[in-house]
Amino acid sequence: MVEKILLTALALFAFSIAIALYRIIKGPSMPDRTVALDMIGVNLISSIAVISIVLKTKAFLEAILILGILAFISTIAISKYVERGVIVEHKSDN
Amino acid sequence: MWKGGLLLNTSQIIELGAALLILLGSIMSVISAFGIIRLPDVYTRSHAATKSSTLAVLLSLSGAFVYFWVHEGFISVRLLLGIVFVFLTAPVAGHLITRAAYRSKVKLTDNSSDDALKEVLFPEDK
Amino acid sequence: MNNIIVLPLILPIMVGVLLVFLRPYIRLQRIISLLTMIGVACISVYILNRIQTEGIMRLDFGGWKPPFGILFVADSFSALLVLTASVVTAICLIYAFSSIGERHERMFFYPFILFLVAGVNGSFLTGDLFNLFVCFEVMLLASYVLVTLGGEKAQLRESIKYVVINILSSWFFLVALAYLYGTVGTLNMAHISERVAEAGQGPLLTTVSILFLIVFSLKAGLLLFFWLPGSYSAPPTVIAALFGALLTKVGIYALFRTFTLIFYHEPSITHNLIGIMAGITLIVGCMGAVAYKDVRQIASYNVVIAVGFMLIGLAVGTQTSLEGSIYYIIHDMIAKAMLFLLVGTMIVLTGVTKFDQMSGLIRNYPLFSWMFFVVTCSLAGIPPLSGFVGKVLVGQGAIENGSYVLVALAFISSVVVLYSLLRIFLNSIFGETIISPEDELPLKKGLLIPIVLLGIGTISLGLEAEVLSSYVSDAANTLFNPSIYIDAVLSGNK
Amino acid sequence: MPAQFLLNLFIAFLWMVLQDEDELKITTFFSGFLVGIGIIFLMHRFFGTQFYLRRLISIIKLFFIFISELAASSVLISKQILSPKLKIKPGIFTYKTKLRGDWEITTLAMLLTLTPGSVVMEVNPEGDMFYIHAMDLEKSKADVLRSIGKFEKAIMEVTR
Amino acid sequence: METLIIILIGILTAVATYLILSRNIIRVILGTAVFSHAVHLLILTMGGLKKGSVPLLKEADAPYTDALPQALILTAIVISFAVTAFILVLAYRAYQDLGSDDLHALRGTNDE
Amino acid sequence: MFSVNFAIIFPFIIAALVPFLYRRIKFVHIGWFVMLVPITLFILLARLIPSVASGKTFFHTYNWIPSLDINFTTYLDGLSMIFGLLITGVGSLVILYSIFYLSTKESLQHFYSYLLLFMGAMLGVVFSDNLMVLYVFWELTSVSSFLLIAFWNHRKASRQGAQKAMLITVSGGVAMLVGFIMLHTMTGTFSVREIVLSIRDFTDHTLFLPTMILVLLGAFTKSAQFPFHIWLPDAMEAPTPVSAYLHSATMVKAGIYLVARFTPVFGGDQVWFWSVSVIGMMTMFWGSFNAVRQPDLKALLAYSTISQLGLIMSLLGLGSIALNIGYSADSIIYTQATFAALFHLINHSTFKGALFMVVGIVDHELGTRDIRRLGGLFTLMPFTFTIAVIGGLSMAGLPPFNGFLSKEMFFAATVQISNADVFSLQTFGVIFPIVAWIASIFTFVYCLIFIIKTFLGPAQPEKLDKPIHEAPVGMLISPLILCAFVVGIFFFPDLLGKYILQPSMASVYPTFGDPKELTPSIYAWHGFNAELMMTIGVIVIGALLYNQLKKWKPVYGLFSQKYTFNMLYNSMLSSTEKGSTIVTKGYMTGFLRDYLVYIFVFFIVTVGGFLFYSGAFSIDISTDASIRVYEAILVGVMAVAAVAMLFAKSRITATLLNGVLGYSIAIFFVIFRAPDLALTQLVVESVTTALFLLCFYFLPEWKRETSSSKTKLTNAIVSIGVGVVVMLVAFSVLNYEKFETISRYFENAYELAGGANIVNAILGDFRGFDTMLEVVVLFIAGLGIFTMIKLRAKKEDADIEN
Amino acid sequence: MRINDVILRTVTKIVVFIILTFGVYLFLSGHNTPGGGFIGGLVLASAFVLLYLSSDIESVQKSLPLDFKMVAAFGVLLATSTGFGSLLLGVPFLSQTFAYFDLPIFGKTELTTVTIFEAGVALAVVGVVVTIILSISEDE
Ligand code: NA
Ligand code: NA
Repeated sequence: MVEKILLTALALFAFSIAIALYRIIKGPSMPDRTVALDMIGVNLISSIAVISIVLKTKAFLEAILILGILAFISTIAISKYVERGVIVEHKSDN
Repeated sequence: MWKGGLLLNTSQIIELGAALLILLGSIMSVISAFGIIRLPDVYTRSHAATKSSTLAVLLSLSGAFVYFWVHEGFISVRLLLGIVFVFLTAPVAGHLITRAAYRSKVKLTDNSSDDALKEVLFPEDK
Repeated sequence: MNNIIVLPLILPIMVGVLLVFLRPYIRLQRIISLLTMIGVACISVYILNRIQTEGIMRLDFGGWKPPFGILFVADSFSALLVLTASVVTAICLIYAFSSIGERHERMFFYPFILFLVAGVNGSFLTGDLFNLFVCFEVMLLASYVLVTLGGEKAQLRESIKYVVINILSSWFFLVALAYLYGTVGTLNMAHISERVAEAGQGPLLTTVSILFLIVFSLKAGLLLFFWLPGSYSAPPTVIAALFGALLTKVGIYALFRTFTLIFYHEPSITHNLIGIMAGITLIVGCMGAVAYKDVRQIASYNVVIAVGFMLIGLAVGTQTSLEGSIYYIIHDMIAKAMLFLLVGTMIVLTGVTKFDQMSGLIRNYPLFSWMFFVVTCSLAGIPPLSGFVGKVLVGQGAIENGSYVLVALAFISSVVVLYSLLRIFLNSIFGETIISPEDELPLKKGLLIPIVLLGIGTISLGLEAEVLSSYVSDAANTLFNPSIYIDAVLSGNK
Repeated sequence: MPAQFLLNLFIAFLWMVLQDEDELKITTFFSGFLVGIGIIFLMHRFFGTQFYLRRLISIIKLFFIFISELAASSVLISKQILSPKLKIKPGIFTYKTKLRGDWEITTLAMLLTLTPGSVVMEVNPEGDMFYIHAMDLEKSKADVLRSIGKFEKAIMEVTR
Repeated sequence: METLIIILIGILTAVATYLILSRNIIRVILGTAVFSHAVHLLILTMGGLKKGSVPLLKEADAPYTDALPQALILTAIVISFAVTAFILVLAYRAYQDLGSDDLHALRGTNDE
Repeated sequence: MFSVNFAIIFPFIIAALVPFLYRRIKFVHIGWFVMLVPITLFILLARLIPSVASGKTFFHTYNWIPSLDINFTTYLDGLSMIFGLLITGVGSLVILYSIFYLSTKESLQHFYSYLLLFMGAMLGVVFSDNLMVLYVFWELTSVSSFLLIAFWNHRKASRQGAQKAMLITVSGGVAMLVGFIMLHTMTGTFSVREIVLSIRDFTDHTLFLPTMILVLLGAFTKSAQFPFHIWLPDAMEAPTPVSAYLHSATMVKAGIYLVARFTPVFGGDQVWFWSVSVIGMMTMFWGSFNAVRQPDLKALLAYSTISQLGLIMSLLGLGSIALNIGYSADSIIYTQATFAALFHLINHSTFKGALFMVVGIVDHELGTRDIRRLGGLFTLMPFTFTIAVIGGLSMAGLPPFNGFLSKEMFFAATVQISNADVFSLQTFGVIFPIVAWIASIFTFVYCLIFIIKTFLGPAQPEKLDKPIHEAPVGMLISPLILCAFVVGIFFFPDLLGKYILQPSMASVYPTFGDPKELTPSIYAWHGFNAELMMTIGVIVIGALLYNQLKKWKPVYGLFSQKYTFNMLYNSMLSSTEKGSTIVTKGYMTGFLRDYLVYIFVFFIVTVGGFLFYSGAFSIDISTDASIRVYEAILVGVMAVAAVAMLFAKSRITATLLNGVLGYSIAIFFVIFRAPDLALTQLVVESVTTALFLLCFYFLPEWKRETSSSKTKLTNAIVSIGVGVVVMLVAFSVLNYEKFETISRYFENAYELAGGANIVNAILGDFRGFDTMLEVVVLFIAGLGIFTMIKLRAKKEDADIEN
Repeated sequence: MRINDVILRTVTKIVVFIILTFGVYLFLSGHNTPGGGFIGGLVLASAFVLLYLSSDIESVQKSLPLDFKMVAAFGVLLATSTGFGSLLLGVPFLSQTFAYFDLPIFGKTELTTVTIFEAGVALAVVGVVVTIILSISEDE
């Protein structure tokens, strides 16, 4: 019962990822894609949590935090790229 | 004997609850995924993405936290930290993406009612 | 304890890293790097001699017994190559002192050279197939940097091709490793050999071996040499010389190792394929060598020809031919370094790249010019220079084996080599001197000395071939009888 | 206020020593710490300052406010997304905040952004004006403003 | 599962091959990146999938899944990162000096 | 005892010293010093003549590469004695001559170094018993000859001539080397003496015939035999002393030596007989025929040399028949051809050496060798004229000169051979005397031309740059000494026969018992026999032809310049070059894409091809792990993301899709129980994406791929092919009956390495070495990127070098 | 209107410390749970990347005046010298030892030479990644 629910949840997360992929491919704007990528990251976090339960292991809990960190960093990087073209500035203007 | 069974049942119920929490999270996630398809512009989509999926991740991580606690007696600091982290970062991400979108001149949907930023950022486009 | 056999790899690496800290002290960098290479050369002489008395040396890293850990295995073949590579590098370093310029030296030139040599030496010594991949990468990354070092337009242009093709070949390497691991479940080369022998080298393993053949051929420039001419003619002279001397040899070494130690059961397929590839390589290499007037292009295609020649020894696969190839590899490392230094110096002296634009260098630079003549004869296999013995033995092995087409191609190719270099000699070295005395650039001693040293090398290696013979025949014997290697690695764990 | 914390630590340590166990245990220390909290809460007026954990309580309060807002507006957004016809009129409006300082502004902006239906798009260089994108300007602007008010108050309770 | 993953590897490989044959340098670099993805999956698959538990001795019980391919892939990942970083910078340096990101334009002048 | 090995090394040592001596010795011509070398050696050799004549041989070994059976073994017998004497004797005279020929302004140190180098090499060729060492010296003669021809290397013609000579002789040498190796393969030895003893056991060996042909190629190229003769006329660009020495008396005779030396090895064979004798005949005819039309005296002599070498060669061929018949009273008659060959060899060296020196004198004193500008020199250059007459008439085969004797013997041999009853000679044998006779007529004609057009008739001082005058005495000494031999041998031929020719006959016919039997007495007068009639015919017809030269000379016009072997050689070189250029540039397009396509196609063809050809492909999905829905969806996501990369319109979309791939792989690492991998993959993927973004700042947005649809189709096919092959091999590997992997060992990581994380224990300990190097790789990349960005080409630097 | 990055910077101040702590944790715990020098190093590097992203090179350099090339070189040196140490001790190159100690605060702790090795790895990774990013970003 629990496992079935979890697998269903996993399928739904995967489904969300697929939809987000559609948005990445479709665009139309770069921020659209960034939003979708961010969303994929968040869904992967959830998926890893659920998979950890299914596999009965704590080995992947680090990955959750890492993924959170990285999704954040990636989003910042892409946003800055979209906004300014340069993602690491020499000296910011303010 | 039956006492042990009852105990087991309790934890089973909690586990089931955790699972349902996760399921709810996944449903939220799908809903926000729909949002990302249906909503008209990047700004509205970002609402769906950052918010609903934040809730989704909150639900599923809490579910996992509860599950590990009940099932293995293991309090996962990492999961808690993960939740905190998502809460810390998701709004910043949403803020930055929409700002970037606006500054890179991604248009608002046509039926937008008001735009207080336009005159400040792109006065020349008036 | 055989810790000494890790020194040819670890010493250059550690010194290379140390030199990063010594960035401003260029003279010190020069001295240290040269001393390091001389040290490594001495160490490899010691190793080589110890192998003769004690047999193959092996070092299990971390003390983990094969096949579980990584290990270095030094047999005569690898020790000879390490020795030659180190000597050639040391000599090239001397050339670099007066040619490469402070800008490069400040930009970690010496560390990169040392890393390159470390990768090369590691590739020669490792007994683990995945570690071979890693050593390749050390060498490749260093070569990527060196090929772009200076940032000239031609360098940037050619290095993209060089890097991409090498990335592809590294990818093929990993694919091949995946397949091999999926079939034999181990990475230790001796252990792989044992398991392949146990299972019989069936069609699937032969398929995998062909993939390895492609991987190493890409590195060796056997048939798949398209990256070679461009990337060897773009970088500064000394780097081109090191490339010409060392890089393809690593691929050739790997081909020899894998196809004598591991995949030797189906020679009618694999070795014939190598033979066909070697033959075609010789033909197209010869065509390339006469197609261009650019001296560096000619030198590069001479590399290709030599690759074909050396691989004939493997394709034939008799002990004699293997012995010949080993002689030839050693010879080629020295002579190719010399050739590249010579043509590079010619370009520096004249400011042009094509041989018909140069003339009469012999008037102003007589010793230099005679060195060009020496290398011409040496590469053409004219006795008693170093190319001769290898040529004879490869031919002998091939004839014994009835591989007459390969014999013909091999020997015709040496005439073409002669022709291609003679054209340079007659047009650029001989002839009317067109540079007036006032325009004449002085030839720095620092450029001439390494060339002369290599010249002495190729002459004395030919005259004193007997000095090498016991080592070379031991090396060939080990290649020809894989059980010697396997026993040294897997049984009697020291 | 640090004095309170040090005292609390001291009480916890004392507690641990009093237990007279074979080895020092972190759990004992923790329970001692809890005891200390109780004692200090009762006695904090002697210090003439506020109870040092009051801030914690405010934070918890803020958290719960936020969670309820989050849940409520999530439902709202979900409804909008799932409704057969999208009937939303998004837009950008400004809000001038009373809050000052990086931490306050950041907290408010983050809470606002996390709450479905609104995203802080820009903060003016002076740091007192928010440009907020609302999912449905007409219907939910009032809700958003109400949320902002709640948040501002709760934040100030924590910081001041 | 293995079959499915191998088919995926095939698709990734084909895509990578097509990309690496492009004229645009960025496409080529992306091709090399996809190549690495494919081969990492391949190494893992060749070691066997889902054949045991996570290779953490205190976490799970034997049998463990094959840990060696994982270690190999880890090495490979880091190396391919190094190479990708290098070629990316090479690409933009080449663009700065040669003024093109089109490999057709980077043909090079052969002599004669 | 004087070691022959020393005799060989001695010139090399002096050659190395000459440049140093040259710098020291300013007051005297360095040639005087150099001349001591051949004189010394000649005397040393001459002292051994009696012992050699009594059948003694000298054998000496010095170990060189004993492990490869390559030893510096010398063997002095009758045959090598002839050549040794020629090399040192003519060498002494040529150096003497050169002292007056070359002014001190020339770079004499080079000249004499090369000359000594050549001398040593030549001695090495004739004295070496070990075939490898013989080959070493053989190539050294080519090399030194190259240097001597190119002595005036500022002249284009010199360089071209040198190149041609070197290429042709080295190519022949290489063929010969292969032949030697094959001999070793058959007999197991490199020693000529041992091979001669054991070769009978191998005449049926498959390698026997190829070996013979390869060895002959070496001999023919060196001795300028048809059609390889073309290098010799061009080699006349060398200073005349060189031509007199190398290209008449010594180097070109190395091929003759080789054939003589190998006659006991291959001699009994039909192919040997026909190829040596027929090629010799053809060369003789072609050389003499072409000599007639040469306006340049030196070219005339070059063709004459070709012709004479052909004559000697053909005689050796004819003489080899005796070995087929075997030692008997009847077969001895056929050995006379060989005797004649060796005899003429010596004679030719004497008169041709003298003639070359004459040409040198004319050229040196008058500044031209063109017979159209010469004539009537005899009054003002009487000594030169005398030498020319003696040499010329000897070459023409007239008494009282040595050429007459050997020419007569030659005719006799051709007549005898046409009567032999082996090798179908009954039918074809008659061509030998006919060709010999015709060739001799032309020989007679060009000899007349040489003498008459140069020295007789009206003088044409207006066509000359310098006044006509006799040469200095020094230049006349050497040719006069040679003339003395030309005449002396005519009168005392048996002295030569007994002491020099007889022992060498023993070398050629080792199985033929007492060499005395093989040594005929040589008579100037032997009655009115066939050969004398032939000689008379030659004189009559020759004189007639010379008289009517203008009338029939147009015949040469029939031999179009287009189809000469020279043109063939040139066009072969240039078309090889052109063809190579076209082919090489055809596939080396400079396009990365093309190179990659070659590599991929090679992969598909070999790996994929072999997979199917060998039946190695197999697939079995029954052992597969289960598939969950979400896994299937994620696989789908990855596939779609990958394919979408191909169609992405902007680079950043593609980069994000790549990121999706990377993240998805991370989740598969989770599914496949690889936590460390998942972590690493996630971080690396993100950092990589960040790097892409960083670099995009510097790069333009990508444009649509504008390749032709054909290119795209090829790319697509190749891509699918690669994907499919990778996939199919993977299936087969998966289905392969596996060995137990070594990984089980690592499951004791905790006990062995103190780590519970197996992967980490492998990375940090079991395979820590990989990790260490991997860090180095990363470090190199980082440092390299720094370097690449900071170190830029200086603006003013040319794009060529450093 | 100038960009006001106050939100990003404020949050980064917290987040960077979380990441740094996590990185160190991963590095130290790698021997028994997922992690190790590489991953730890990479995570530490990503913390620096985040710093550079949210701020700018100059300000980061001001508060963190490190030459990351040298950090990387030091790391490589550290990693290789653990191997070199075994040369001096006469055991096979790269031999690692481990032992358990009872330490006052950490309790039963495993100390291994692998930790030094991995520290080298981590430093090298941090150094290289930051060097790469800085080199590119500083390019004009
Ligand atoms: Na909100
Ligand atoms: Na890779």
